[in-house]
Amino acid sequence: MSDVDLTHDAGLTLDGVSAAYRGVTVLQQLRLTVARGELLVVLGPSGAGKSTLLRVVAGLEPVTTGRVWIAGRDVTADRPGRRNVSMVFQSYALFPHLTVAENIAFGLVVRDVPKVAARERARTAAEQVGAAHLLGRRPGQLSGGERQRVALARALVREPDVFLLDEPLSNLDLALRVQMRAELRALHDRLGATMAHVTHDQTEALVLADRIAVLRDGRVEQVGTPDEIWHTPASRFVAGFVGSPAMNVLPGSGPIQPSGAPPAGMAGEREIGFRPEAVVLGEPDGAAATVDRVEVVGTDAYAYLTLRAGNPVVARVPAAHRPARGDAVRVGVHWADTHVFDATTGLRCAA
Amino acid sequence: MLAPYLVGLVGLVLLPAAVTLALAFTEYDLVNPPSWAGLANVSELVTDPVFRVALTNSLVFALVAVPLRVLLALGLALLLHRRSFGSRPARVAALLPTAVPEIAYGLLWLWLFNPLYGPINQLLRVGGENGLTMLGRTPPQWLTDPTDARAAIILMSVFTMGETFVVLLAARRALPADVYEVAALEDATGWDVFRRVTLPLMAPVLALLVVRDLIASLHFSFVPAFVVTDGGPPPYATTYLSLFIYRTGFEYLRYGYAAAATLVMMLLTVAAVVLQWRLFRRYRAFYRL
Amino acid sequence: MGGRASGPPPLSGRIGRIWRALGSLFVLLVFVPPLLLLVSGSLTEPGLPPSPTPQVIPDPVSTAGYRQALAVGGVLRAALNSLLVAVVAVPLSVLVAALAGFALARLAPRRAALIVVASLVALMVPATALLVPRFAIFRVLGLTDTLVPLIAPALLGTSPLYVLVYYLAFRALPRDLYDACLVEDMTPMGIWWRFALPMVRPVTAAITALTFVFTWSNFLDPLIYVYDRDLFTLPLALRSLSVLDPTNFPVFLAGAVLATGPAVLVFGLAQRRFFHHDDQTGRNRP
Amino acid sequence: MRRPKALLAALLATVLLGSGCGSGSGAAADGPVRLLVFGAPEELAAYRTLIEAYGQARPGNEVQLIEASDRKDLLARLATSVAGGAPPDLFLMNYRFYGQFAAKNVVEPLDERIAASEKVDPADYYPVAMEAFSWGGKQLCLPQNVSSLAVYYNRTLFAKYQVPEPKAGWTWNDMVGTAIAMTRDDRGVVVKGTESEGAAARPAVHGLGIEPSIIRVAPFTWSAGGEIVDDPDRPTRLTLDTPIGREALKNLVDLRQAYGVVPTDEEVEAEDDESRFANGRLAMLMSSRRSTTTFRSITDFEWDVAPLPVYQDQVGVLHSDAYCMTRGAKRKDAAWRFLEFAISAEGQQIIAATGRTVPSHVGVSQSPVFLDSAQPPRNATVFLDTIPTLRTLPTISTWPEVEDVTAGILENALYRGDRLDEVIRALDEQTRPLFARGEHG
Repeated sequence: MSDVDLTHDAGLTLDGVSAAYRGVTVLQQLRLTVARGELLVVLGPSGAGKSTLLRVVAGLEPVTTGRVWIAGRDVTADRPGRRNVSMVFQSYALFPHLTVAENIAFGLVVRDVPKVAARERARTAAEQVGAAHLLGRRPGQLSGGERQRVALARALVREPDVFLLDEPLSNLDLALRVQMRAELRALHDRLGATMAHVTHDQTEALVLADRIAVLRDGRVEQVGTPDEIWHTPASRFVAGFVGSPAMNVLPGSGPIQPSGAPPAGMAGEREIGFRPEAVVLGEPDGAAATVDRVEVVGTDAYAYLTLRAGNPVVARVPAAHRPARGDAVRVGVHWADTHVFDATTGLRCAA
Repeated sequence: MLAPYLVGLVGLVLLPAAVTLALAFTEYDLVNPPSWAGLANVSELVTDPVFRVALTNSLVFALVAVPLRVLLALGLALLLHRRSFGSRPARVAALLPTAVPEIAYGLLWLWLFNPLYGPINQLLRVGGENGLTMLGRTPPQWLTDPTDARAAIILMSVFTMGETFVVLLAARRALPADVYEVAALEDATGWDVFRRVTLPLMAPVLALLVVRDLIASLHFSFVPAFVVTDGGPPPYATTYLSLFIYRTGFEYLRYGYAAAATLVMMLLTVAAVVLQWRLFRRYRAFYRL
Repeated sequence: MGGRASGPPPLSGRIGRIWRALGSLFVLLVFVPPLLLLVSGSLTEPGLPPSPTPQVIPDPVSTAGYRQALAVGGVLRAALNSLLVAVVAVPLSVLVAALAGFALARLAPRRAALIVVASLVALMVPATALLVPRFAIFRVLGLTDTLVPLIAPALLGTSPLYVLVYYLAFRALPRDLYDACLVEDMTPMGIWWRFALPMVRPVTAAITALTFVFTWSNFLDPLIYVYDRDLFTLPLALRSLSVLDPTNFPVFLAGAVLATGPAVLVFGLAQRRFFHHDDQTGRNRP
Repeated sequence: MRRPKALLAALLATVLLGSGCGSGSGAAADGPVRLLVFGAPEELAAYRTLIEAYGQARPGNEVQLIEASDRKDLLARLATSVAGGAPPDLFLMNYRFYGQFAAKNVVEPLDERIAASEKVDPADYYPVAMEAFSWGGKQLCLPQNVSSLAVYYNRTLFAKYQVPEPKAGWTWNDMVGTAIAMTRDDRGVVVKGTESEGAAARPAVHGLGIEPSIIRVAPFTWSAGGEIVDDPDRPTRLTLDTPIGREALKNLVDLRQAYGVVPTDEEVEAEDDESRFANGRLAMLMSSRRSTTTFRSITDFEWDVAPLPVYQDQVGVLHSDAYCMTRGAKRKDAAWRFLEFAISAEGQQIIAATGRTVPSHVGVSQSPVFLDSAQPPRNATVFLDTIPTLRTLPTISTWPEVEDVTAGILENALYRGDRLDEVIRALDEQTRPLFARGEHG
């Protein structure tokens, strides 16, 4: 819906791209642009078409309509190798029969770069991702994080126009993921390269991205900076997908009446959404609710409530002041903290 | 990249085979031009007692030898897939007979089976008297008794299951370790593990190998019958379809008739393969593989 | 062997190991003696009245069988011809099979299925059905009485089965790896040579060994296509020894030993490779 | 994809180049004459000697020997090469088997060439052999030998056990008696080697070796005044169901079943009769002249030949091989020149020297080359004396099948003791369709 400003001279532009896999349309009239030097994170649930998007850019899947531009060139008809992109696969796709050094240099060697130069560049790339000590090993002898670094180095070594990263962090454990996330961001800043990074992890997207494109059923639901995505989700879907626990969404005429002045345009069927941290417990004119269960996460606690009308609501409270299971509480929220969506289209209303 | 193979496949197999199968409907003696005969050859085959014997022999051979070969290969693969004392030389040993050229293999067994002076019967006679075995029975008459001769041919073919063995060994080693760990946690017995884990997981490979062995069993029986038993003991104890076709076509110059037998043989093979494949599909549906 | 044991043994600990060792021993005892007897038989003095008792070590040990096999059967000349055929046919055959298997694996499923079915049909054709039409083809090409007809089966990878085995092996390779190659702008030929072929080395080893044995022991083809005694291959030489009397068994066993040696050697060398696969994606067939 | 295209191009080039050469060499009439023969290694050596001598006598004329290991391999080669349009120029074949090729017009008639030849005079050859190869009134092949069955016997062994040696005119019963007297155990005691006696009586020496086949039955049936087929020229069935045929069969079977003088099936499979004889453990062997080559290497004992025993008349059965020219031969004239040489006195002397044949050339057969007393058998005239009594088996195109079928039945009769009525019925039933399908010369 968001009208993207398409310039074909950007780092990467998808202009009305549709793609199908086994007869099922996976991407529908997709319009998206990634500025030069920008790190765009494509976020969406499984099956949204994220990987297909990357594969279309790489030329591994054909488009049915639309055009793909990379660094000002129309590459729609080019074969993968001519697009000057590199890709980090979710499985890393390292060649088990080659050493780390050979894996990194692979793209150079097959392009007939002289051996000595290739080796030198592979070493540099390995150093950039902190994998220089691994050069002599084979993929079978590496840990997950090490493989990931090698895959990155292989993508780096050729200095492509666009980096495509297909959920590269999803196979790592949490601590490692957090660390690699930071390193990846730092690497991007250092290189100033155009990157398209695919993930289903909203935290990863928020932390990493210059801009985020939220994908749903093969369409772009919203494109924006992490701030925009978080603070002004363009639809109920985006609002629900970004944030954990998810945003509470209740009928506009419903069981909770927010306090303060309602925004304009509350006519018609509306839904109001508010994040758990916006919920105020113990508001005297709030709606009556009972506490079903309480989860403590460090200093915070999440209280899972059921309103009298039967709607579930999650509230974030300080752990020290958390209610107990079975308590009767009153729940309130400020209009200022709410998002209003059209009940039928799910789109954000007004401001 | 496919071009050379397609040239070979069409030029050296499919086209020649089509020519031969077309000749099945002609009277052709290899010498004079073929003349159209319609189904005369096929209807003659139906009443030909020798063909019937050869057909039965081939079917019995396939029904006995194929399961034996595959089971032996499976047993060996399961026994030897893990490293243990002697497993390496044992693996090589199980492969060796497969490496022996067919004719040499035939000559070797011709001597091993020699009723009086062959090592097998000499071994069987150890401890016995007057040319009898220790149990006081006559040793098998490999080359003169019809049943023993058939057994001899099957025995010969069983020893050359190396190819099947290699594939099964590789398949067994490729099975994921975790399912065996689960089985161990459930305290499953060896038999249970085999029946409920190994067998279903290896079923696709086994099915493929059985199909292959079935197809090849017609070829396996040719050289032994040709070199070792010459189709005998009389009249036709080890005359298999392959030998029947060779003789009819090349020795008696009835190529059209032999081609008809080839046609029947191929149709039977196709039928067997299809049948087997359907059975396997039902099995697969059952296990949801 | 890689030491990657697949799960804990069903029979735990020492008892399991003992059983396995006994099993291995049994296998050795069953499979080795025929070949030992082949060797010991070949070293017996030919022409003597047969010994009524079993002899493992012949008395006297004699190499006369070998001398006669070389003299009477022309085994040496035949061995050279066989070697010539194998040296040309085996690499060519493996090349064709590997290329075709790879191309099949990259082909659209429907077209690949067509060729797979055609290959399966080809597998079912008995060798005897091909002799006469092939002879006619080779004659038209002027190739009878040369070694070319013996090399020709290499054009179809010796057996369509080997093409199918390669097909399955290549298909089992992870798709991401193919894609990674495409991103690097490699030609299909380059992908085959630099990536796919190295990944299926155990398959190549096994198929090379099998192709060698198949070519080496090919009997029907030379029987029909080769006239000139100078072009005889080993199986034909052995065939002419097989008409000797049973009591001349040392002569034909000597011929058999000479014919078997190279095949066993190739198999012995190759099996190290196809049993030794520790790379995780280099799984032998599916 | 550059390389596969190059590969394909190379392949096509090879194919085209190959076919170019092929059509070139196929049409050319030069190159060696190709002669297809089969035989044991010693026999093949004899043919190589012959070809060498030809090369020396006629420099520039080359002959290439195509060797098959046995008759069946030879048939397969001949059949495929004729079908493929590249037959050998000449092949050597027994008259019992050439019928299927003669009937199919594969063999080139030689009458005109014989008439025009200065070297070949039909009158020089034994008529019985020449007639065996005449088909439909035409001389198709020229015989190189006129062998026949004889009884080889171990003189040393006969002397040791003081049994009278076989001599001309002896009867079947004489032969059985002699065989019984010669069947001995390892202490030299006469034993009866029948199954009922138990394995304890396994003889060390057997009295007689004979192959259970129609060609061994035939001469005795004839000798008793019978026939083996209803019409020797146009046979439609075997006539072994006549009293004479039946008796001949029964007597053959009794050799094993009643007297145990011939080795058992098992023993024959373990060691064939020829080597049993050569190893000194068979007193007599009924075989053709070709065994002579093998037996000449015997050094341990003395041996000789005797004529076949008789029922009433002395009758022998012809064993003759001839050179045949294929109709599709590329070098007919050159082939004919070699053929002339091979069956001429000179050529036959070379083959006769190996001992393998009884020369079909009358002059050579009566010359010292054949009757040479330095080499056994001393009594070589036995083969010549038999010639006037020789009869031939029917030459119909399906005769090879008849021999194969009957061999199986007779083998079971001799070794397994099938009921004689069953045997005779099976022989008749199973050969009728073969005779019906056969073509006659």
